[in-house]
Amino acid sequence: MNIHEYQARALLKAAGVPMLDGDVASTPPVAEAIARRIGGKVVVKAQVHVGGRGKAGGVKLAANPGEAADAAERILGMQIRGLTVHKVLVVPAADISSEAYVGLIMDRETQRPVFMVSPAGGIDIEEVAAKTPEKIRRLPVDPTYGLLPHQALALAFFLYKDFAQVKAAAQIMERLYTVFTHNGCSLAEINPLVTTPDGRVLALDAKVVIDDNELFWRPDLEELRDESEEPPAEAAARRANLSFIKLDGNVGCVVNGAGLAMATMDLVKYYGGEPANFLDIGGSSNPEKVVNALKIITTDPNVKAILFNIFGGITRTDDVANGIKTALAQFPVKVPIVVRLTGTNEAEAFRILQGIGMTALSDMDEAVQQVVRAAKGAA
Amino acid sequence: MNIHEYQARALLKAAGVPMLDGDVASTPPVAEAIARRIGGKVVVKAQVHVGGRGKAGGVKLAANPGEAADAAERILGMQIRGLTVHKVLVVPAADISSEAYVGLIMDRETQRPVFMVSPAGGIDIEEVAAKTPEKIRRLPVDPTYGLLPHQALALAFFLYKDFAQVKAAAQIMERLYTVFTHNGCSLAEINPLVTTPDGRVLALDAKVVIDDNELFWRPDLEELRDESEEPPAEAAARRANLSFIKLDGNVGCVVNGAGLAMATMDLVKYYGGEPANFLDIGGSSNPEKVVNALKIITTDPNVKAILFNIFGGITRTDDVANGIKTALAQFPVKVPIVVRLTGTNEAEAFRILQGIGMTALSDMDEAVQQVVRAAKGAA
Amino acid sequence: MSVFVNKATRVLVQGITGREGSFHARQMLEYGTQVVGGVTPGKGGQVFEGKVPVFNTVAEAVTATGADTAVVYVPPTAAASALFEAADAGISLIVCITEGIPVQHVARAMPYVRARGVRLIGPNCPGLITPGESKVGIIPGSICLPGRVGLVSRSGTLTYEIVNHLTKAGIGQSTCVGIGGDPLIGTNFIDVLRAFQDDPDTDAIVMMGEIGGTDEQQAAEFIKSHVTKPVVGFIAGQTAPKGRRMGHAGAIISGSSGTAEEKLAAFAAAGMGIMKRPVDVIELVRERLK
Amino acid sequence: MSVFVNKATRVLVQGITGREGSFHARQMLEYGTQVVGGVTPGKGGQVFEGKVPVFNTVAEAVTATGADTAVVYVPPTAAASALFEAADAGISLIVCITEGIPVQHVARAMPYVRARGVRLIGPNCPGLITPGESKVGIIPGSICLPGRVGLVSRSGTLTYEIVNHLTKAGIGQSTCVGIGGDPLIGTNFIDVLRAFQDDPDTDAIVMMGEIGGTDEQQAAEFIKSHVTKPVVGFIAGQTAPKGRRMGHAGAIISGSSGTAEEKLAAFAAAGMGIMKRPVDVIELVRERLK
Repeated sequence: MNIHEYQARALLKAAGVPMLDGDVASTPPVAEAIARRIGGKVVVKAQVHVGGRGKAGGVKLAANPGEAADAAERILGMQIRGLTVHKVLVVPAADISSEAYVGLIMDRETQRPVFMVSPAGGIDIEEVAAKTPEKIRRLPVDPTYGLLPHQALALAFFLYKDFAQVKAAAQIMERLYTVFTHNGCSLAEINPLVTTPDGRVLALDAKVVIDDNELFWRPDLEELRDESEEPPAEAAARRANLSFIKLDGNVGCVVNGAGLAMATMDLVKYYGGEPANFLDIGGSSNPEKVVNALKIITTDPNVKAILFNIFGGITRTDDVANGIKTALAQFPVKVPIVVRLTGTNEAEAFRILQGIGMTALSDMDEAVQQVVRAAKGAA
Repeated sequence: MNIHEYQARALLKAAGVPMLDGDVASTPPVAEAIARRIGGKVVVKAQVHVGGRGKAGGVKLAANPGEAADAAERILGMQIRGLTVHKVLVVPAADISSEAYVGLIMDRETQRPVFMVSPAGGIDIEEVAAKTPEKIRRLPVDPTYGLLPHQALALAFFLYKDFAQVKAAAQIMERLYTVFTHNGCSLAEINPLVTTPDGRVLALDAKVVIDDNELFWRPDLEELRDESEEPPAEAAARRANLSFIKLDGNVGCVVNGAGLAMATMDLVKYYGGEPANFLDIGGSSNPEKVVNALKIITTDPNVKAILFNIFGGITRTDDVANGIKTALAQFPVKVPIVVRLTGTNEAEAFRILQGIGMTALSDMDEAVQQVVRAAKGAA
Repeated sequence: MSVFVNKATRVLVQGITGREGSFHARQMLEYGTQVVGGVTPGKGGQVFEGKVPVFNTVAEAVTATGADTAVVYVPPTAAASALFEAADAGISLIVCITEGIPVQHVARAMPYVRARGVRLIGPNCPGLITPGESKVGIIPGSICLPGRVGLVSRSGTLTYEIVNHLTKAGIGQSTCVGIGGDPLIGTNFIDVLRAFQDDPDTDAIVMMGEIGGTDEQQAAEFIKSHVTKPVVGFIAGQTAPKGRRMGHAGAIISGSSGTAEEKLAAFAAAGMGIMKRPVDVIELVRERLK
Repeated sequence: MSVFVNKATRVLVQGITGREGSFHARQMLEYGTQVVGGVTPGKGGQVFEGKVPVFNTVAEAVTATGADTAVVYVPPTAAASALFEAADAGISLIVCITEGIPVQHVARAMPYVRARGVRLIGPNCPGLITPGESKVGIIPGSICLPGRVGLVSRSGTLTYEIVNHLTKAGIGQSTCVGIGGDPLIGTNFIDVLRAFQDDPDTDAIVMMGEIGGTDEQQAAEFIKSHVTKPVVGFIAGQTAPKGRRMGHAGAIISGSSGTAEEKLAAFAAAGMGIMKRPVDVIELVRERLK
């Protein structure tokens, strides 16, 4: 789960990471008040879950509170990569001597949290990694011991020469590690970590991504979710415990299992169609999930035909058939539905569908070809 | 460092270990007030750093507040194994269904914290270990992982059958482990851990010993020290950074190094004397330490002769000689002093001592024999 | 023969009295798996389905039953702890079906499990099956056929789809292993490929990957240098957008890394047969078994 | 020859710019120890005594100097961290002189150090010396004499007392090892006894124990079954009262365990020569070297 910069800042601040003052505003007057409290020049930054805010005009410098209000006025409501800006962060325009990068990610290969630090901060770290890999130092952390003091110090020595700054940076890394572990993060980064002319080391911008699996038992983290950042259909799917991602095609897909769902989308494409979504109803299906899945898919006006692809293992195909039956009784579905079912209780499933005048296929290729034809015919 | 039961209870309570209500009193009226607040029967318990309080009459049952005041009256001021009781703990007289033992010690052999639990609680665990070892379960805990949930559960299943009690006991063990690690303990035990007729699991009595090495950087723990529990000479020595233990003999010993200090005491005994103390002035001696050492030893009226045994390595023997000179100029020492010096700067040391009319020996056996004779002659 | 499990495998079910655990324990029993015991703290002494003893702890269960394998169906909140417990009790193979364990919990359990020489399959995996011998997990036994093709996959139902094609075409399987869809897993493609390469009764290997990470690329490198048996591969997620998690926590294209294209290129470079559609598995395997 | 250190040993001093570290680094240099570098974070680039380079981290120092041994003089608050750092940097022998490290900190560092195959001597020990070759720690070089008697001891000045007797009697030492007076130590009697037993240039062994714990009893068992060379032993603390820590954190009689009597009984049962007084070492060793 992505969270906003201002929320990430709050997590870091709570862990004792030194950062510039700053606050979040939803209206220009509030932004103006924050700028007045801070005094001097400020930066007004759009709070959206996408990169490239600066290039999109979502980050503006303001010389005084009035300018801050103007900047907020222009940024709030702006669309950045399809997302509407509802909040801005107002922070002092720091006088900066150097910019470094400090990031911590859960690394698949080492199966450990890995620190990445670079004295070349403020820019995209992937670019630094690609062009000047010698400017990045990586350190896998053994989670049973945590970040050890000498490790933090060695990373900090890679960033700074001045020992006071080295010690400050080492402490910031230890605290960033605490943020990472205490909040079940899959990523926690400070970019840039800056030094000021008077020698202080501060976090200027922060980014935190929380492992979705952590949210089950951490309602406090779940509260950081900003649903306005999600397409409404995805938010509805999430609440219904469905894994759903909207795409641009016209073939709606309802599948059990993430791998099979992806393979189904790929097969739609293979046979000349375009999938409208990824949707995994999960392992232990119940009719209710199927109803919700159909509701969500049919809200997409692009969808011209819907494919069910169910391989019954734990999933009982009769549950799915019943779900389809229930859904169709509850609301009209105006596009053709192609159903492929095989496995557990398939005979019963076929019977249920026949009862409502539908037929089902048992071959995946045949079903995909049929739904692609249906979508094309409708389009 | 030993702490009192009421202090140990506070540490456990802060970590969430369930225990009976209770409070500490220094006077009978306060004990009475606590008993009144608790209501019903209470137990009044002497707070001293020695075992065997019950047998010594330091634990009394009181049926009502008045009896609690009487009990406190009798216990306060009592001497238990040479220690005066200054405080009593007043706790409800629990209605007990069973008594178990749960202890956690830093084990030298496994080099880990080791849990010891037994359903035979309330009595001396060493006795249980000796007589019915099958009633004790031991578990070394890997400090890098801490006490794992399944380990706590397995220990708790050894104590109880009822699953609610098992879960409660497992949680208590996890919290006891937290107390142990957060406070640098070398021992933390609950004895007894009781069950009540209504099924609750509670810690009735607690004991905590804190690793002396932890105290350097934990002033909050140092504050738990009760100096009234130490002989005044030992408290003075501790404040002077000397390692000192008073014994019953008449030969005072000032030595550098704990091993050599013990060996010196042993040699005093070997040659027919009785050491009056263990005293280690430590590695990097300075004259001030020698002055303090002499001050402390000469406060013991039993001391009839004093032996210095210094093997100069890091310790400069001239520092020690200067310390003796300074001390003798500051206060009179009325008993004979025998000095054995060898090693770093010994020529200079001999010269300093000659300057104040003293001679020094370089052989340990000779020095010990001489001081034993001196002590006998004086006695 | 087979890899990892066979008819001698003695299985313990952690969470046997739960909804998932009891359902699948029954399925495993029906399939003929030697389910020798179950564990649910507080339910020790019960007997499951009239024949499987239930214990309070894994240690007790191992002592009483001689189990060597544990299959974990406990909820995600207790699953990491179940891994620690099984590893402590001397189990040699842990199959963790549970989905939704926080990745940092897995990261902490992993070195503990490894240090005790235990193989972990999963988490968030369908388990494995040696057709006709032993099913440990949730792969439907009915779609499998004993034979000489080894399967390894990051997904569940997609595996069933492909196994089903093979079985219908009369091509049996030595063992089917679902390694799981999480970013951190105990047994990866290479571990299973090595086992199949060393298994005298596996003649060809089918490998089903998906977007996210670099496991498939590394597997392809391994195949190039260490696997002499024919390997056929599939990658799910060619139409997946970047930066979105496709159901599985591990199925996500981060930046330019983990795309289907780079994985398929690695497969091609390793000389593997590449399935464009699941059904292609039949012809590709058949050609290579000739 | 010798055990653990010799003239080829390349020593790094952790805490070289501190009061203790600088004093003993000079002493080691004077003795002829190859002190190849020092470490003090923030002081990298300085040169100690005009010849020893100082580094910010142990890793840098090891890379630059090829050091294989680290001797730790940093304050107790930083000492556990120094152990982690040295172990991480590929040092193979760590000698920790620092006194006063909380035992739980040592307990956490110990498995980390072990897992990296590193030998730790100490903490709270005087270090070790191979007379005429290398002194790593604080044992005064002036009282030692090259020779063929190995010494191992839990204490500092008591060791000097006994070494001094041997040297004055013309009996030289192969290596003198101070294992430290703390309850948790990295190298125990048995480790050193095994090394002396295996060292072709050690003919007899002197072992100095004290009250507290069971290390001496276990060492005696080991001697009985594995040591063929003569061993002479001493136990300090025969007059110590129960339950009081005699200076060393490890020197404490708990309950009925760890007394001098039980240790001496174990020595006798192992056929060891027993010193009643330190000076007895001369006769006991001389007899056994005949």
